[in-house]
Amino acid sequence: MQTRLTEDELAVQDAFRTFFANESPSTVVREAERTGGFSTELWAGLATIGGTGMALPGAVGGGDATLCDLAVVADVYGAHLAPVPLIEHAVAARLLATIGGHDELVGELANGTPLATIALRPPVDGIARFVPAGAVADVVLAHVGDGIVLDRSAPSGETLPNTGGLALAHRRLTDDVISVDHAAWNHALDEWRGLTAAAYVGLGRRVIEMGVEYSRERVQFGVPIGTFQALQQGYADASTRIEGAHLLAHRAVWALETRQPDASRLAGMALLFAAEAARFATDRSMQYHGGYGFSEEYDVQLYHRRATAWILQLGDPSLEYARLADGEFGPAVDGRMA
Amino acid sequence: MQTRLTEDELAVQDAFRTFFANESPSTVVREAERTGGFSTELWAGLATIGGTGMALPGAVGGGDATLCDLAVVADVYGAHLAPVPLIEHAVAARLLATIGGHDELVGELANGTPLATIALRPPVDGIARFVPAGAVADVVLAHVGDGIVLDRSAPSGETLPNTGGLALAHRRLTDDVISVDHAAWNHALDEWRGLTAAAYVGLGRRVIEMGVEYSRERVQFGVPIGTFQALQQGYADASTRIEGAHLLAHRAVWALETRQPDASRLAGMALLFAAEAARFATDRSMQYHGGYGFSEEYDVQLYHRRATAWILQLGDPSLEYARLADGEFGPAVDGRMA
Amino acid sequence: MDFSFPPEAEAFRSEVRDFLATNLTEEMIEATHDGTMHIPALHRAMAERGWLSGPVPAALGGGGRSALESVILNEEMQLARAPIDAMGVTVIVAAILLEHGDDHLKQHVVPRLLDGSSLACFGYSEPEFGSDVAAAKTRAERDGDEWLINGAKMWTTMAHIADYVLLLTRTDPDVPKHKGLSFFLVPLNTPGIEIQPVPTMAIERSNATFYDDVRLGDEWRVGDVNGGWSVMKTALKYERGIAGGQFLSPPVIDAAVDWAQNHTRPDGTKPIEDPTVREKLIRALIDVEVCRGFAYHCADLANQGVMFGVEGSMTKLFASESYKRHCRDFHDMMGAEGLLTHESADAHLGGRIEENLRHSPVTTIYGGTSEINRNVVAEGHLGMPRAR
Amino acid sequence: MDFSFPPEAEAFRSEVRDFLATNLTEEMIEATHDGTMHIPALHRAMAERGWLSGPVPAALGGGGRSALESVILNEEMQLARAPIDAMGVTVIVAAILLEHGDDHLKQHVVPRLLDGSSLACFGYSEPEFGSDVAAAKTRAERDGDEWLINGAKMWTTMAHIADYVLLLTRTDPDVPKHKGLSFFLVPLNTPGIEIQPVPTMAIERSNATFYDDVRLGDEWRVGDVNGGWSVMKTALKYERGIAGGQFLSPPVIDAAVDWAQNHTRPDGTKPIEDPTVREKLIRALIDVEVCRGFAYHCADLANQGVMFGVEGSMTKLFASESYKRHCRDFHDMMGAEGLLTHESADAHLGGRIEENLRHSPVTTIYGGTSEINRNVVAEGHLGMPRAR
Repeated sequence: MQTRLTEDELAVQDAFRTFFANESPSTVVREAERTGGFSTELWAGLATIGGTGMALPGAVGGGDATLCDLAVVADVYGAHLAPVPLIEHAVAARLLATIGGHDELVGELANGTPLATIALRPPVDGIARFVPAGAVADVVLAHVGDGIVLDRSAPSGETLPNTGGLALAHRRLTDDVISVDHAAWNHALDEWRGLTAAAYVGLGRRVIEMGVEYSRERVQFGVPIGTFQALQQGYADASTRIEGAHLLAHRAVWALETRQPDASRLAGMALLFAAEAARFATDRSMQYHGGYGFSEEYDVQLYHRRATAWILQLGDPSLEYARLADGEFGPAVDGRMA
Repeated sequence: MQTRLTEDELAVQDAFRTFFANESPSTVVREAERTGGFSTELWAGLATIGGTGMALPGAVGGGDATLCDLAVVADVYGAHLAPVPLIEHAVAARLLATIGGHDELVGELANGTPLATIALRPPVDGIARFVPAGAVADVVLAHVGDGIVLDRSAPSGETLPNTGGLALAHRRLTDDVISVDHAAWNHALDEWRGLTAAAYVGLGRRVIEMGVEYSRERVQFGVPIGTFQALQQGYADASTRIEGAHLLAHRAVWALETRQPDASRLAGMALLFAAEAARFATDRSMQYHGGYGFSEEYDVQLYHRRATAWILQLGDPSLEYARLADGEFGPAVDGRMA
Repeated sequence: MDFSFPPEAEAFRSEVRDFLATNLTEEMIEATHDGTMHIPALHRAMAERGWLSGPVPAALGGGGRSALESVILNEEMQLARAPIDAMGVTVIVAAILLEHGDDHLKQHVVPRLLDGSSLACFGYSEPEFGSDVAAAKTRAERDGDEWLINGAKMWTTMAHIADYVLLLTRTDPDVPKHKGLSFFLVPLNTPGIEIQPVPTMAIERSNATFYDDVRLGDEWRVGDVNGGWSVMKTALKYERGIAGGQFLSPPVIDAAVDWAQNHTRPDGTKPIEDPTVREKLIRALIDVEVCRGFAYHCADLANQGVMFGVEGSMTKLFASESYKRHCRDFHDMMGAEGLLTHESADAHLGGRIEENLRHSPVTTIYGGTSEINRNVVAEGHLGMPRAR
Repeated sequence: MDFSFPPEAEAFRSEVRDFLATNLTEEMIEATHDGTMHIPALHRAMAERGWLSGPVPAALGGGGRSALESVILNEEMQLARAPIDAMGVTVIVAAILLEHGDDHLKQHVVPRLLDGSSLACFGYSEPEFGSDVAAAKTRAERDGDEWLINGAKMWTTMAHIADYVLLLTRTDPDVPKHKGLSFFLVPLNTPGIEIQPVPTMAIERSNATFYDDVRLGDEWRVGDVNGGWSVMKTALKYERGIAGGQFLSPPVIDAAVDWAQNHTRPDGTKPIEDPTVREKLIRALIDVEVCRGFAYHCADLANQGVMFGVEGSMTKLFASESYKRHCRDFHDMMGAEGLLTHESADAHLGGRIEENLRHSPVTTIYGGTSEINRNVVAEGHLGMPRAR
């Protein structure tokens, strides 16, 4: 049992904190949003420091890092809203490595080019809708009834205008199945859930931090607003939820890594809880920023919109609760409910 | 439009405030709880001042008061947690008056003896479960598939031990239908909803008032706890919801009285909203009372338990939302849901 | 109690509905996506019918129409998705000028505001003072017969299309903050004024306005010198009650019902069949009825000449907090499809829910934050001491 | 990160499960309905296995077993619905006596606490001081070699069955409040002590205790004279972390699932088929996993000798607030049937959910209110200034 980060994980955190702090300030996030939700330079930089292949097998050119290491990076990535598909690319490449038989491609993915992603929702009539990084991904993995498909058609570069400024696009996909390992697909989706939960924790912590900093400087009624108990209680609640989300997200990722029997359950739970915690945190931070939080100029709105958007890429959260309920209690009787 | 009480209503309020303040202090509420949830003396007193028959037709010996007047009384009654079935008796008697043909009985009911009630849920296998005042009511009206039944079997006097200290009992009922006026039954249930909503408002206002009084006297950390912003914000939220509930409850009752087309909808909404508001208020007041609120000695726990219990007599509130949804959107398609 | 509307109010509601059906087009609403929440043609058409002067007290020279009619007008406009900001500002500024202004303002400005040919905006908040409006430090100093104004205002929404700003200034820095304030109505074409856009996370743009040696005659002063706070109270009285947005949610709920009834989920069912969706919709509709109750109550109090500061705060607090919740619930319900903004042709109903989702956070902030309104309720309604 | 339990901890969990399966009976749980949340036979059986001394640091002469085992013991007991209060108090008081007491206490009292033959209770709060514990005014004055104690304590739960009360007293009224406090371990059979029951809205009874010229030798003092606050910190350290109730909800959720799967609604369906019920159950199960994460985290910190005041506050805050919500949700789900109390033979699972519903409000109050814990998080974790 080691609930805090290990020395190695702290070193990883440190390295990526420096990287994202330097390479993904909010100016970069804003610029990426104006140009479709993706920063080519940031992606190239990430590849250079090994961020695109860190959790891939060393045998194919990856960094052999653990999924837990990746979660540490996802947290930092979330804190900086980095406009690159770090999680989707990693999950897609790891899935491909698991499936096997694509070592060359996996090796290329480790270096960040081509760029890969996964379609979170099954394609309908050959089209996967709202694919994360779909506007820029060269490789899309998706799950159809028969198994996993691998699509290498060129991305359009056209982003769907969306709440979170993400590089979402619909993608027409091939129907060539490369694997029938449905469990591997489900595991990949759970990795996405666990890592996204970690990213939400980073986002939530940062947005509280920004709010607390602002509350020290902003004076109203002759005192810093940080001295108001109403505001303190709100931030304390938000922070408690975020730290709870942190422990759950990391436990879920650890469980995925070590293939615990409750790994999938924990990953689903972690995503729902972390998303809600982070959205609560962005709501509080925006509220306590007053009008400024609402202005484009302040960063808190960037966090607010992404906190909203990330989980919705997967669909209505209510259906995620329903999915977990099916796992917990079995599907409802008589086929009355899906 | 007169959203505030009229002069007449204020006079009614005043009279009943004096009555309940004198006759239903919390000692009476506690004593009634020890003896099954009903106070014979209070009921007799209520009959004496005309409270048991006020909203019945003058022609049969009632007071010809409006349903709005009755809501004003229900509010005061709720504020004092009066351990008598004022609402159920009034609704049952009014229903009987509407049905017609029972003038003599209605006249007796106007004087409070016998005591009547309604079964909020349809009997199953001849037994109505959790009948309000079922432990003491001499007359029970209920709704079976065929219509309305009137039961005059003797009450057992045995109360089901329950959260709210209410005189609940299961009742075996006759199956003699006295009326097939289903609409009248539904209207009666809506009257119960609207009046109970009004009672919840009284309860909620009083429990906030108690809490605010306590917060003036209770000193912690060298200052009255009422000066803490966290506590103020909680009471302000509670009070806002209660005042909103008040306006909705009274609008619903007015709509029932004047037979507005949206009367039933508003009554259902008012009950759900007022119950939730009052439960929020009791929760806040108990929290801000600290440990004392939890002790039997303080009155706030009496309010907390009744706020919980009143609406549950009708069943899971979630089913009330579902009922309103059926009215609003029609039942779900394909008979997939009830 | 009596919640019926008098026949003339019901007639007025029909009139408003007919008017909006004829005069408010989807194209007009569409045009507000440039960030300016104002439809000039609609505003002038309303003025023509006397609806801008209507709510202004007759004693002040306004239409003196019932506050019930104001709330009806508000309600119907919001249900029809017409912006109400310009109407609100116009009524409030006109009432203030009539109550506190001198003849110059009453004769030259008010008629043009009320006939829709001029527009005003508010200049209360400053970069450093939001909730703490009374701490304003924009200076107005006497310079001979004139006033010299220097400072900056924030959240001067509509300043870029308005003719006047109702400016809160400090005329005496040496007395307690509430006692050294004065109001001016400042023509926005006066030399020395600069207007900078303040874009927001939602569609609407606001403005920051800067005042650099702006010279003004005393005829532009509103109310007594250092009597600004009593003018402010008049403004707040109007703002938190009848002029506010109590009907923020209905357009969102309409859109949500439309989605729930027409969208097909992956499992072939429709959201409207899902009890979790049904309960959220009913909860939202209940909240709307609560807002309605508050709105009518405030109007009734206004009609009877009763101050409704506390009730206005409750209304604003409840309406905005519940609206924020509704936006989130129904935006979530749409899943990824809800993420599409108005710029996408595929967005459901022009991205209405998404647009409201982004707009909603500011509603619990502007015109008095929820925290401030709760303080008002705690102190004003519950008689609690000033919070520590 | 690593969330695995070492093999010895897993083995300990099995041992605890087996122990509870054998030693904890429904009759024992039933007997707690007299209001005393203590099962003497179970307590002694635990002592026999060394589980009371286990969590006490080895450096102090305790079992020095891993904090992970403490949290496992806590978890398994709560899952099995065994009261944990006496265990918690025993461990805390023993640790305090070993850390701060003199030889008399260490040799004569601690062994009897740890072998289960004696029981202690806390005497911190007073009628006038709840959250503001440090304001205690129960006086302890020197009288020759002895101390003379006068005052009253509130919420001395278990005092009526305990042998000792760990009493917070004021020994110097003339210095700032935190600096004039001292602790004593007071035998409850000392002349001058009166114990009055304090019944509550839930099953459990608490007590008020009154001290009238209670004479005590100096050997009963715990820690330095006027050094009471540092003793208090030791107590709080234990109380909000491993000793607390982080697993309040599971028994309620178990009961809710049982009801949802077995009850038939009027329309013939079962609650478990209803998506609103399913979502509430999953939300509750998620909250439990969050509590689990907090509990393991605090234990891990404790194992590493790291103070976890903030983490303890977060744990307590989240566990109790979510528990209150779960009780309400599932009590509601049962409708009228849920109203039946334990006294009714028809009550579902002995009225378990109803009983928890009535118990739950106190959990956000005792051992540090939610408001106080939020202050701790704001100041201690977020570095915010002391609230105004």
